[in-house]
Amino acid sequence: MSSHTITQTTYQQQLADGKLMASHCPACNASYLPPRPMCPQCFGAQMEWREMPTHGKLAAFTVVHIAPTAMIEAGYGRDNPYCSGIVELENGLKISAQITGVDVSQPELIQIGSAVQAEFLQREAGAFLAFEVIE
Amino acid sequence: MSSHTITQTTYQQQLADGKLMASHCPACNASYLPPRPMCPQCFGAQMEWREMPTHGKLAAFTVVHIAPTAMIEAGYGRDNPYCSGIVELENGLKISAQITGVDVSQPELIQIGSAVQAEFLQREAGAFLAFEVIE
Amino acid sequence: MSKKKLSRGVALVGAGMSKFGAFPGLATRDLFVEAFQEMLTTIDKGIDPKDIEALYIGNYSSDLFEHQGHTAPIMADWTGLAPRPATRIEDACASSGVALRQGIIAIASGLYDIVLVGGIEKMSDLPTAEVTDTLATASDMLYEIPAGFTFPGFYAAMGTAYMHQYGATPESFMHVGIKNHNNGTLNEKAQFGATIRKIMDGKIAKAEAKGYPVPDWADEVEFLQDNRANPIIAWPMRLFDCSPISDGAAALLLVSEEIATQFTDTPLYIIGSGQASDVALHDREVLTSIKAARLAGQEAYEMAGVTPADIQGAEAHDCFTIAEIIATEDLGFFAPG
Amino acid sequence: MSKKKLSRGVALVGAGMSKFGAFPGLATRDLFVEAFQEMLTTIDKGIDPKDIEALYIGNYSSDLFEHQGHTAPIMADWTGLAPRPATRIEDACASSGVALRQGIIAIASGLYDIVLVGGIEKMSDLPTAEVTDTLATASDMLYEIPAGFTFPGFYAAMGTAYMHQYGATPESFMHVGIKNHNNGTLNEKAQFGATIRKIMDGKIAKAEAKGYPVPDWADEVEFLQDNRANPIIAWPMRLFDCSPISDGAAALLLVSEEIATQFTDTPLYIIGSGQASDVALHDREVLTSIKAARLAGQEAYEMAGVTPADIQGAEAHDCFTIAEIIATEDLGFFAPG
Ligand SMILES: [Zn+2]
Ligand SMILES: [Zn+2]
Repeated sequence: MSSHTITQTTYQQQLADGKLMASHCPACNASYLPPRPMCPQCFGAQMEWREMPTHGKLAAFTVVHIAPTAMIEAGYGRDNPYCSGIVELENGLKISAQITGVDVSQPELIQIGSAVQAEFLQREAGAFLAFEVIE
Repeated sequence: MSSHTITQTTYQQQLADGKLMASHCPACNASYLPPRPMCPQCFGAQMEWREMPTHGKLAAFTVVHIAPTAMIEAGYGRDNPYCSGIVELENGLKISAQITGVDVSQPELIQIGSAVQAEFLQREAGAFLAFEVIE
Repeated sequence: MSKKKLSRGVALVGAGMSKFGAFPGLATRDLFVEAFQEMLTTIDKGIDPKDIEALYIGNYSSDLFEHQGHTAPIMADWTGLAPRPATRIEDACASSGVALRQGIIAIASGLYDIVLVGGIEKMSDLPTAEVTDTLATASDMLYEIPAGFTFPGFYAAMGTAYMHQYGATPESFMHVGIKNHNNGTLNEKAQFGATIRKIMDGKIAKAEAKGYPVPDWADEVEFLQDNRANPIIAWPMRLFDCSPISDGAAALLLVSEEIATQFTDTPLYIIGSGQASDVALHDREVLTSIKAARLAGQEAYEMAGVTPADIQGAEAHDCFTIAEIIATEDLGFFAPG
Repeated sequence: MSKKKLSRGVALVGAGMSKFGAFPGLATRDLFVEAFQEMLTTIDKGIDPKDIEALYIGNYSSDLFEHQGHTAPIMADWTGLAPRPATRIEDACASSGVALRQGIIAIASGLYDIVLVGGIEKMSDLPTAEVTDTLATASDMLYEIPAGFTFPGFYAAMGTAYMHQYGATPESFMHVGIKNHNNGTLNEKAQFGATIRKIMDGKIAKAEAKGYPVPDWADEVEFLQDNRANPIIAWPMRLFDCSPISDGAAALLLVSEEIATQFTDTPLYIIGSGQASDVALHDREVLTSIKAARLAGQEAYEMAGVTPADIQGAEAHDCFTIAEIIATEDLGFFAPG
């Protein structure tokens, strides 16, 4: 049936190439991020890749002190907390990502609505999507 | 409610002391191995510990070549297979255990019904119940 | 969708619970036996447990917490109920709630008249980082976890969105924790069983006894604002905003309406039930409300023919303080904000 | 126990399946979408997927295989069905079979008319030792695993008991594998799709092409007796006695009897279903038969009003060759032995 062209594996490779890609249903003219192989509106599976804008604004965030193993291995944790958040892109799609360019010691100063710009973090474990607060 | 006197933790300590202990329901005069905190016949929770006989016979077995991580850590595996089996004690209760005293390179010669005797293997990971084929 | 209706009525006639806490040396099955035994004592006219026809067991992750899968048949065996059909339901934090719903559905289907519903979790054997990892498996490992989110982190993010939208502060959340710890003192099975005030006074007394500098917290809120007394887990969620790592079990007995009075003169009839699922947080239209909770509440209210105003008592999910705030709004007890 | 009966009839009107195999780079959700898409094409008169009211997803251990829990809502989301209620059923190898049963029960209860049932597993991402560990969590971690048992090991032990009791030999089991690989060639979605003879001839051809010593297997049995061609996993179970490590998904559409002909003129009515649980192998009275299978079969036969002699086709669980032999006996198709 499906040829499995829209997968997380491919998405991940695209992140490594510095591209944030969504899947797009030509029938509905709707894009989906994270990319999904089937359109939830028309149930069609003829999805195409489409590059996303790299600018957006911060919609929600947290500063994580008690970190999961993967982030501890990346150098974070109780003594080096980090910010994760949800970004709304210029086209309205939202995505989870690490948030950089903020003072994690003063979380009360981090502003929802701040302008952000995509960056692609290259770690030993692979490429990770992040957004930097730019204002 | 329950005072949790019959647990695997205690059973395990008893194995380390070289004792195979079951739980016994005084109301039904029935013993259960592995030990269980509640009698499945009368649903009572007044169970007592009772020491089991150390002799029995082999009821079923296998020689494991593709081992789980814990047994690989104990030195077993494809190049050093081991025998696991089910032993029926003299009182009719059955229990899973490693089986020693057999030639794992000739599994077709291992006999169901063979007489076995309990031994208590002390490994880095703790005490383990085993039975040695003695005839 | 038309109004949903069950083919026949279902009643709750027994309930038991283990103590909740961190119990090294006890396995899930031990806690479930404790809950089951207590449940048996709560059935006014008694029951022969052999009459129980099936088990539905809610459990989130015995796989990762205890490295034990195939969990339901072990619970059946340990409560003397094997070879009854035993089904495990996994729906993250909602596992046991959904198990209750499946028990109701199973009786309504006509297949069974007497069903045991269990809820079990044994979390405390793992170190904190691995518990954090395990809880995170309830989110999307492919698209959410790479962002660094933890389970407290998701609710914390809903918290910042809520603060932004409604002007709430971290202190707003602290008051929920203070209230819930007060409630906990009324339940002898609660993990802490102490008010925040008592925990605070205990720390002051300990500092005095040991000759350490005595903290000068004016009240509970100042205590909860102190990073050392109440460390940040995922800002704005601090330690006392988060439900603890707990071991515990619960057991309920459901029977068909026709036979309910054989067990008690005062059965609790199930008049409504609802269930819905939701998507990853970033895919939700609003971040300050949980659509699945709104829909499930609505389904239950419609089935029961009641409105939120008719409800006199509710146990809402309060894994985090912000979760309770949002849940009580989604269930219609309070307006958003 | 009186004869069990469902409050209303249920019919199967659609079925789809992904290809089965080892698919690096694909996640469970990708395979389930593949199965779901095919299922939609099998409904003769079509369906608007938005009419599906609930999902029951059978899955054994996405927790350990993919480090992903809370699996059912992801399947709902990825098939466009969120916020429909999505429930994951875990019952080890029987997870998807039990999910089917819960789907039947849910429609019989009157709560839903149209239910999607899924079966999903993605095993191939882990190395073999960790797959072995994960499968072993279906047994008792406290009392069976310390004995060194693996999942193939349990069935192998039933195999030695069976050999002892009935005089079977390892070769008896090999003939089951030969038959099943023959059957596999008839299914384009099968993982191997090759007879044992073809696999054997392929190895001979490869040896010839490379100039290696050419094996002198006289027939398939000699091939299967060769430790190098067919290594022992847990004696007497060898590689070709064991089901492979597979990724795959299946999707079924169940509807209430009343509306079945809206979807097809030839619905398959569900006339019987059974479920039972069993205890640890060492606690079973006999080691050459599975009581849960006997009881579940009996329940299904009684509900349907048929006997084993009426059955013309069956898909029995054949995780291991000995498992199929025992299952066909427990279901009454053959006398023990
Ligand atoms: Zn579309
Ligand atoms: Zn008793």
